[in-house]
Amino acid sequence: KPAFFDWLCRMGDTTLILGHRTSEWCGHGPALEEDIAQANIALDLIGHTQMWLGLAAEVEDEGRTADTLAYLRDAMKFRNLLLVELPKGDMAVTIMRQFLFDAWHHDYLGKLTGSSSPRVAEIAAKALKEVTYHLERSSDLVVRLGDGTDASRRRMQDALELLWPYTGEMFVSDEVDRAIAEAGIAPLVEDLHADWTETVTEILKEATLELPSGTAYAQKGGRTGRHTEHLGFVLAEMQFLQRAYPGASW
Amino acid sequence: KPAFFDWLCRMGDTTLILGHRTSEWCGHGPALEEDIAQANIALDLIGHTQMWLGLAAEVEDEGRTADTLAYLRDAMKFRNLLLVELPKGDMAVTIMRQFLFDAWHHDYLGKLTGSSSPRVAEIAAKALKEVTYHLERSSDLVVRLGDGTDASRRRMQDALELLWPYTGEMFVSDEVDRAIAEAGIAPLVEDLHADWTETVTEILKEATLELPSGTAYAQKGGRTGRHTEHLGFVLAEMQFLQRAYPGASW
Amino acid sequence: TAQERAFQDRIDAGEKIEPKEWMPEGYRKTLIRQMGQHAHSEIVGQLPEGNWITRAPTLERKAILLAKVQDEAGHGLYLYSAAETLGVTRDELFEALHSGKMKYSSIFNYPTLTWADMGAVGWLVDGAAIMNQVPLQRTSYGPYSRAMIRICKEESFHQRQGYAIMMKMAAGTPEQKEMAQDALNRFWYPALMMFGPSDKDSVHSEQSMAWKIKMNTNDELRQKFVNETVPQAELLGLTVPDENLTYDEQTGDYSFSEPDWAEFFEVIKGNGPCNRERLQARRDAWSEGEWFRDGLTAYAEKSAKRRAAAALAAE
Amino acid sequence: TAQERAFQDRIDAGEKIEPKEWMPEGYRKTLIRQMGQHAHSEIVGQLPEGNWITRAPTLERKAILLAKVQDEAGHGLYLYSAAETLGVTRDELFEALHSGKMKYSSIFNYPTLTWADMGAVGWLVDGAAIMNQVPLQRTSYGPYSRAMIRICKEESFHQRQGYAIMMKMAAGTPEQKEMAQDALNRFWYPALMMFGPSDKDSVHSEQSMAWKIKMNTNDELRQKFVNETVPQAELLGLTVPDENLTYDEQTGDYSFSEPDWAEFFEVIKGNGPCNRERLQARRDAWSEGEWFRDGLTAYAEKSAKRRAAAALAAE
Repeated sequence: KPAFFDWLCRMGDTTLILGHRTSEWCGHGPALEEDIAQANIALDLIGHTQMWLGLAAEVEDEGRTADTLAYLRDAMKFRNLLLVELPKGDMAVTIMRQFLFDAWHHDYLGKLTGSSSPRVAEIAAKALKEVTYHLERSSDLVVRLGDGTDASRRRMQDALELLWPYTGEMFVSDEVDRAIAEAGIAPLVEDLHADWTETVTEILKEATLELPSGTAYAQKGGRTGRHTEHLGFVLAEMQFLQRAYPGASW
Repeated sequence: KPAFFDWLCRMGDTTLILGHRTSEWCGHGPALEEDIAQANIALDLIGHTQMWLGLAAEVEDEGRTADTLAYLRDAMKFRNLLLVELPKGDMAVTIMRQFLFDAWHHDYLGKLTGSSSPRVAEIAAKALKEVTYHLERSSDLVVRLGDGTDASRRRMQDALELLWPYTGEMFVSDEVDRAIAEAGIAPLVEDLHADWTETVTEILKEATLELPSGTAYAQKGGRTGRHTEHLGFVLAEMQFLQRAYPGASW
Repeated sequence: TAQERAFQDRIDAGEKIEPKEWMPEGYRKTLIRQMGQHAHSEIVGQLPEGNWITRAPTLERKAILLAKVQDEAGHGLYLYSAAETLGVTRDELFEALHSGKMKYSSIFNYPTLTWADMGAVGWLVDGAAIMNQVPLQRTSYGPYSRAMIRICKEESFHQRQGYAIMMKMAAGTPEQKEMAQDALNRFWYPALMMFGPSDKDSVHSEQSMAWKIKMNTNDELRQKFVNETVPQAELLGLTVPDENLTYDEQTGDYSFSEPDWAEFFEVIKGNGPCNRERLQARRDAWSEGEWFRDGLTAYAEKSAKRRAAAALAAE
Repeated sequence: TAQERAFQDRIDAGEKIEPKEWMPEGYRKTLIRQMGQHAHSEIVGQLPEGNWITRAPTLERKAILLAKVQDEAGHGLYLYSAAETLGVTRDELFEALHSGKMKYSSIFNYPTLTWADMGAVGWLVDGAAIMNQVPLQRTSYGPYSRAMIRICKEESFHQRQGYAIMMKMAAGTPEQKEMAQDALNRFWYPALMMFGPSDKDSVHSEQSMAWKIKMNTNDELRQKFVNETVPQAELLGLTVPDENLTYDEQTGDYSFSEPDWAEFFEVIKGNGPCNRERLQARRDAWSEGEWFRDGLTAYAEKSAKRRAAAALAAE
């Protein structure tokens, strides 16, 4: 049970923080279509957060809710991937991150639809529909911007180099993951690596981008609560009202 | 008494928020000397805040302290000038703001050393020493950067245009100010305008900068709690720990 | 001219004018100005609400706000498309916005300072917008009319969501109630200003009414808005910040204080609290997005060439 | 050579070498590298603590932290000035930092994640720095020695302030205590790494010791640090994250686990959690500050010309 709770927080916190970063673009996108798309992705991710953290709260059964989990934990208790908490950067960073994450997210959700937990399977099935579209869109943009102008290619390549060291964390299991795998709730993330690498390699090739060389030292720790310096600022902003007006209803 | 409390918050909140903005430069200044100077100014301003808000808490006599005033009020209750809450911008904005503020602050503190309230006079005398140095330094930099390169002049002029509409608020009294003036605690800020204009005009002339034309519509409201959209973000960051861990001692 | 008379007859008969059809140059220009300004308002209107998305107090409120801002961008899209049928491109309209040649609704030059503002904007600003827009569903230009029909449906949904936030706040803790009252205090007069200057000072009005580009006078709509909104404020337990507000049993109208028109014209001139920042935000988004748009264009051209080459090879 | 022997004799006799005096090229180079790296560490070291200034939990803590970071910049100033006596300019040293040719202490590539880290950095990081620096007060190069004397006085003050934060946290709420323990867990091994690799793997050491540029071996200092720090951790009620920690009554030494040297070399190589961001922050500060420095230089030149012209006119 504690492992299940932890694992659900990893899912929900990751979608929550990525949704936050995505929503920062609101009104500042490079094209109207992009404003709409980013808001839409953020909306989907917040929806997933409500489901994952809602289930986490149920599983924990100590009176917390998706909202109290989202708004009343400090950074050390957050379990999101480091990748999603990095600043939004320019649109190249935003899109490249979305792609690197979507390729993993899509595969993972696909596997989770066969989870031994019917609740997990149900959430995964709902989310998968939206994430299928996210991946289509982010892959497509990676290709178009990579194989666009010199300037757009350079930005996309820079974004890739910046983010690459943070992708390793998506494929490293710990005791929590192993307990969850043994219970048949989720596959081991290591098993996703080969397919992810294939997808990413193929799209980057089409985008005329170069896969970063060597095995970058994987930045990790988000899933056990060791974050970057950025998360604290995200939470200070996100949680302000709940912290400043405890117990108020909105 | 409520007017006195309000007025003290206006003083203390203004130094607090300017200190916050100044401290954002920490480690990111254009030269080592500037890193040191900015940290020093921030330090002075936080020191003034402790005195002003400390006295405000005493005057109110409801068990609050300088810290609870600084950390547990939301934006609507803050009484700082709008000028000081604007983002730090580039170093031109930071220095120009400091100058426009110092020229007012220095004069005001000078007059406050003759306050009918011995406590106010004492705080003003302490602060005045530091602010005399702030004004010397910011005037000097305005001159040197204004009369520097074309690029530095342009940045200083842009900063001046940006900030000018926010200077009017320093010279507008309301009932609180009038009550304070009647009690002999502080002069009416309108009385500072002529000297300030003279100082500013002279320095800007030496800096080869142009005084913004016409009477810009004064942006105001900070001193009665109507702020810009920026203050909320400042407070979310500044107050996070006190909000997240109520009652903890640090 | 005879052509102009025939055109006016069609309008008087309630016919819709469609893109390819003849229209007076003034009609076209007025429409472009009005639709462009409306489109720009949707786009700039994302900013004051976007300001609170990262700070929305619950996941549900965050989702609702995101969906709303997304709708606004969508409305912008409809309206730019509708304007394009008049022979002006979206990029031309953007440039007119960025250069200050075209305006957007002045209401968005006011800041959103507390969460209650998300309520007040939905309730009052969308409320006033709907009051303006509902009659425009019957406007004479076909694409504009159809865009307004889609938009009005969503806007009234937004207004209800805004009012729901106000209800929560007004019935909440003392601090929340204070925020709600403060939001009403700050947005009341700017909302009244949204209908434009008093009829006696309003330019462009008469011809626009004849062309059915404008369907009601500013003062008519303002009165209607006040009549609908005052009881809503009372229901919330909030006080409309107008000492002169009185109800006339005979006419069913409230009489109310005029907004400060000097402030209105100052804001129009660019001296509102957020004019500089709103416009700068849009300019920055545009200029920082240039590489992005250029990249997509370059790719589209390359792909077209590749397809052409492949087609040639296949022959 | 005889010159070199005479030089070494002076050092052995405890004399200080002063800027204008002859010195071997290797001595000069080693000193520039070491002092430059130390200066850079002070400058980059502003960043992890600067990260919490805007979030310091009380006004007093904010003031203390500001004063501390200001001191660090001041130390950087002393050290760059001391290095300049060896014929290298501050700007050259900055360029070497920005290009990655010169390093700074790897400890600053670790993030500061909670307020307890402000305690841990003062207690452990400044503590380890002092351990390195106290003997350097007796180093053979005069300006370096004098800079270290000034610096050490302030550093030990910083260490006490850091420990005071840890005491508050460790004696605070359960959450605060958790943060304190977590900070110790994260900073313990990186602090041990601050003394450099084990003596058997350490380059440059022997010659530096002979020249009194380095006064003790890495392992000696590390042992001394552990011996002093473990009882301090116990006093706080915190657990040093080392299962193998044992006290040897006979030697008075603690035996302890080696840090993960693979991690150490990864961080040196640039793959630590914050390498990219720390260096980028300094590069950005430098390049965004170019107009500022150029402006001051241009003004200085103009003023000099004006003064010269005025002097000429006065003759």
